[in-house]
Amino acid sequence: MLGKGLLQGLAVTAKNLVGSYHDPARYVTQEYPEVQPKLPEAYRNFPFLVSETADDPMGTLRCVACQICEKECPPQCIYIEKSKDKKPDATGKAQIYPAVFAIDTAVCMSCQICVEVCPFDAIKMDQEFAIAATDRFGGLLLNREQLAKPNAYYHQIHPTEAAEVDERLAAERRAAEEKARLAAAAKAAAPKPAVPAAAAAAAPGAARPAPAGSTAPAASAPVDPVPPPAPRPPSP
Amino acid sequence: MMLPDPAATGLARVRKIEGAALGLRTPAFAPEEGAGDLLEVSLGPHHPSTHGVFRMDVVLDGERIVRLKPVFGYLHRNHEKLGEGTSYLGSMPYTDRLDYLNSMTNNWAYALAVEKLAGIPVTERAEYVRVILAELSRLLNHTCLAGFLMQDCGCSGTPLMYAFREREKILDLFESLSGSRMMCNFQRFGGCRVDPSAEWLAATRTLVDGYGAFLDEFEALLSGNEIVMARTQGVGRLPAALAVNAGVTGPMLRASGVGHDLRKVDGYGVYPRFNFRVPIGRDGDVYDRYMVRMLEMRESISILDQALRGLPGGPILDPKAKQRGLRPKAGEAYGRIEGPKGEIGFFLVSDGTGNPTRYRVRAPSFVNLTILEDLCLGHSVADAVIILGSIDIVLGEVDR
Amino acid sequence: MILAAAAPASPADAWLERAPLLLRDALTGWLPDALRPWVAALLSIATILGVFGLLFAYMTLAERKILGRIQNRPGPNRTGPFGLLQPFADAIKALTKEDIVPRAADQVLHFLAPVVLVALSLIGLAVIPFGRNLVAVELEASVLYFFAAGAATELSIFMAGWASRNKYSLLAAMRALAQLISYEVPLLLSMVPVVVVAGSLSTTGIVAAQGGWAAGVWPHWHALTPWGFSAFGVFMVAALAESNRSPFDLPEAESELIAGHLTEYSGFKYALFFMAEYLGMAALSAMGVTLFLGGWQAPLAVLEFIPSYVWFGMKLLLLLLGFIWIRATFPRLRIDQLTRLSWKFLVPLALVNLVNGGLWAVTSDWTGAAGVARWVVSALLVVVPFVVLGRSLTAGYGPRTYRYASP
Amino acid sequence: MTLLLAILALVCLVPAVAAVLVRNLIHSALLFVLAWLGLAAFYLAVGAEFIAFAHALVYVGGVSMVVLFAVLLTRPGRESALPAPSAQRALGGLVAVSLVASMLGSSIFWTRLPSVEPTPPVPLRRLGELLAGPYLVALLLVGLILTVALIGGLLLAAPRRPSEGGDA
Repeated sequence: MLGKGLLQGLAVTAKNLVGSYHDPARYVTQEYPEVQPKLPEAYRNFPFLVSETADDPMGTLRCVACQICEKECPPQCIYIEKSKDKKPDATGKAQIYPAVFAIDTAVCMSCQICVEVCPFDAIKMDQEFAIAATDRFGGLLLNREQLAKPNAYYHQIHPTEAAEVDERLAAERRAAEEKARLAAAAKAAAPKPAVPAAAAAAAPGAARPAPAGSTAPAASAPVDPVPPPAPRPPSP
Repeated sequence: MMLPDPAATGLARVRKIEGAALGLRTPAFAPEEGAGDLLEVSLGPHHPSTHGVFRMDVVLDGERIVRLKPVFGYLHRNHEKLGEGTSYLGSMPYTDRLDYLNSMTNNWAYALAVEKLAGIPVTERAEYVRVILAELSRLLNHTCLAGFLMQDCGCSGTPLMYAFREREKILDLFESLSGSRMMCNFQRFGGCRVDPSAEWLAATRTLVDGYGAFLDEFEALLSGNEIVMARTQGVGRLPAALAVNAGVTGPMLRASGVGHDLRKVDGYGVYPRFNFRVPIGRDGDVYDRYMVRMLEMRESISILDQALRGLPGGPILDPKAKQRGLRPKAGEAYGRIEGPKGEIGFFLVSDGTGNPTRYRVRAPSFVNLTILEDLCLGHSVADAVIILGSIDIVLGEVDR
Repeated sequence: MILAAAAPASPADAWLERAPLLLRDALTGWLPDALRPWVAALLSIATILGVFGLLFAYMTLAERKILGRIQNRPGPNRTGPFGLLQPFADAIKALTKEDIVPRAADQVLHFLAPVVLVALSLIGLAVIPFGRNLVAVELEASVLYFFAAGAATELSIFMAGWASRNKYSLLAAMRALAQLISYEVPLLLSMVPVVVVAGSLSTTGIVAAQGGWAAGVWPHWHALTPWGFSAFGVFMVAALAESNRSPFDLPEAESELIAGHLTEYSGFKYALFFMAEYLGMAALSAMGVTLFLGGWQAPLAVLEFIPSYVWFGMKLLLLLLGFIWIRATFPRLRIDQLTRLSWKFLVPLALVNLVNGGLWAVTSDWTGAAGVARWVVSALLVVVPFVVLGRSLTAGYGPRTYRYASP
Repeated sequence: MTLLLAILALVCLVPAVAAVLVRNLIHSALLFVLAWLGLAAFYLAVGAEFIAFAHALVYVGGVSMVVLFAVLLTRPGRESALPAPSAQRALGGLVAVSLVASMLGSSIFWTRLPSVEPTPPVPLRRLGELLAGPYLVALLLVGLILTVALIGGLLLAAPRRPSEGGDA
């Protein structure tokens, strides 16, 4: 009979009207500035550069300016200039560092491919989303000083992932030390082929694609037989 | 370089058969003698119901449409050409932006094409996860479509808000898994980027279990509503023959009574292991298109239920599969899946370098949109709006 | 406000019931006799403007709030406590916005349309008895006056649409005309049996005819009789269409015609259209209350201690809530379906109802078994046409069953 | 009272004359609405409440819509075409003037002027009784004529059947 469907519809809306006062499932709006969204751990927005310490972000950047991310970035929003000199990295090895590292967040599409391809765990995705600016170039083109954030911050926003990364880096470091020790012993005894690092296989993050770049990862690079000073004094 | 002779290319031919294209076009409604003046209205590119920047140049006799020309390209951004200059991995996030409601299925279709091209096997667990995500996408897409369609019919936002309420839940799942709500960039060659956790699977299970109840309520609001039926039944009929000849796919084709579903036809992924049905319509009108989607969602719920139950363990991504610096042997491959809007396919030609030499997208929205004029002729402006709504287009995919 | 001839019953003498009159007397008592009726008239105009102006303001808020709640969201809640100052913020915004008139527009008509519309939506309120003693103008043919005043509202919508020189607006203008021609007829036809049964064309007379209770509990409201129920339904559907509300908001039709006749209006003129829509809706609802829901009469004798104007207000708000609820639920009809609904369903229903109302008037003295027969016959005269006409109206439409492709 | 009637006469006549003179058909139709409203006010002024409201309802609410609809359907929103040739205009003017003159003359010379005391208005109830009693046949006849006109109009305006109109 005419009107049955209409009455059914009215019943549904009435149910929602009443339900919105007592049923949280029917009243789903969050009032944003007061109620901040609960971001899931996986949430990603724009990339940032991981530095080991907060005191000296520029001195402890993990980035070695290998330029893989620059090459792989689909919208090509990353610009890197290698340094002329070398600075010791977290493991104490002298490394090239980025003299210029800039990301144009107006171009970035938050795809996180830079994170996936980075062999040094130097670039990660941030969760800061309220980044409006009135100046397109001054406000949205971020340089390395603005991009650098300490590892502690990384732990804060992606705890699980950061723990995995730290574990993996520690394993790589241990493997490197082991290799360095073996190499030192071998040099003392006789020339012997270098042992390939099993660091990546030992790493727990199986989902992470194996680094297969032209630039050698830290683990397989020959490391000076210097004990790694974890907390380093700030470099000039 | 010499320009090709226009007569030798398709261009001249297309112009000639305009008006009687396909030989199946509804007889053109010539304005009657003595009928009032015709009114030419440009619906769009800024119009509440064109679902983006899309224009319909309409010639009206009163409110009846005598001519309609769809004009698109306002959102063209060189997607396919960009794909030829980008590495295989680098194109993956761009596919998110085709049909931005269904990045998961776009990713899958593209991954499938690359996997075919490079011969990369996919892990068992990833196949299941892909099915789960594709069916969630289907739920999301069809729910949103129903909401948008009803908005075009003139509802004051209520069905749309209910649709978005449920969509939020699915988007939350996508976000907690992939990190982004809509631009998931989740599939990789040989599997998926992240392994879903047990909590995620439990949350999905909750959603799937509750979705049927939502659909019941949604249908109580709309499916039996006399106004909805009066507005949508008999409007925008698409005959099965025209649908097939025009290359229409997806729910739109099935609403016209053709039971063509790539999940059954190709049996890609692990779909043959699931037990589901393919609903088909009879009249091919707007109501059938709406109802076929409603019924497809019920089937999707059943597929999700089976996939969640049968999800195997193991790695989510083939550790040997190369993502970066992929250089497939020279050759070509076409990967297609049954996306929520129809057959979404990627055609790739490799010459052995790191980029494809040809990158082509078969976008269902675009192909389905080509018959808009045939559907709209003789109907009123109000009908044209809901016919367009029932085609289910996303301009990101139409214009690429 | 003219003191209606009220029976000296106790509820009519209650202090609260007489409060508006006492207030008026207190305000005008010190004036010379010659001036008093004029000031009193001005006072009633000011009261109607004030009350309905506020009603308009808070109707917009209530509509947005209720729509919000129905759609699982809070609605406006930022301006003042619970968003209560929102209407005023909106008013300030509308007043301070730039008023844009297209160069090609018909300047005079473009300006006149909103003004005429608001004026026409207001003058109908003069004859509504808002309470036992509250009616601004007492006329012998006040029902006719009301509909004559309301008849021209769509004319101004046409003016707005045509004068804008916008193609969407022009389509809206055509729709408004078609809609008006179609729905004026059932609106008037549904009112006729009430006049026949009440034996009066004056609103106060019609309300007076609905006083009292059958068996002490069943009010003599027209909507509570079979013919009256049907007439009430037809009246409210036509009222929805007359006030261009969803599902009959075709002239505005935002998903098809952008904003229809309002496309080229901005600022305060736009707000005037808005105001006219709500005032028209309130006026038609007030007429519906007067004709069918017993006007200011209380539903039960024991509830008569509540002043009559409160009862009227509650009934009015109830109907307005219905308007909002319907807007939140239904999609829009198409123009041909709209006219078909009127000519093939509402008008025949109202015509049958004319006979029905006439029978009811003739058989007013039947009691006992004959009284029951009267009810049964009247009910049949409503249900049978409804089912038959409804079936023919929905012929060709209906739920479908679907097949599944064979694997 | 006379002053009021004079003002009302102006309210009626000025829009009526303007309606004839303006070029824009829509304006013309809207001016007619104004003239009809003035006429309704006339009725109101002489105490014929019912007639006044019925007049407003029928003419403003109904007839004006039909006129506008007709104008829009035949000439969608366009200014009327070329001005008529002067001979035609002169002829039209002559016809109009002679019509008005004959009407005025007949009313002045052949109608008894009303008495100074206005007749009391007929009460509404009495009007209804008159219409349903002595004048019932006339009322029904008018209704019948209107119905016939309506059906005739429908038949003329209805679109041709598909069987006649070919494959439409």
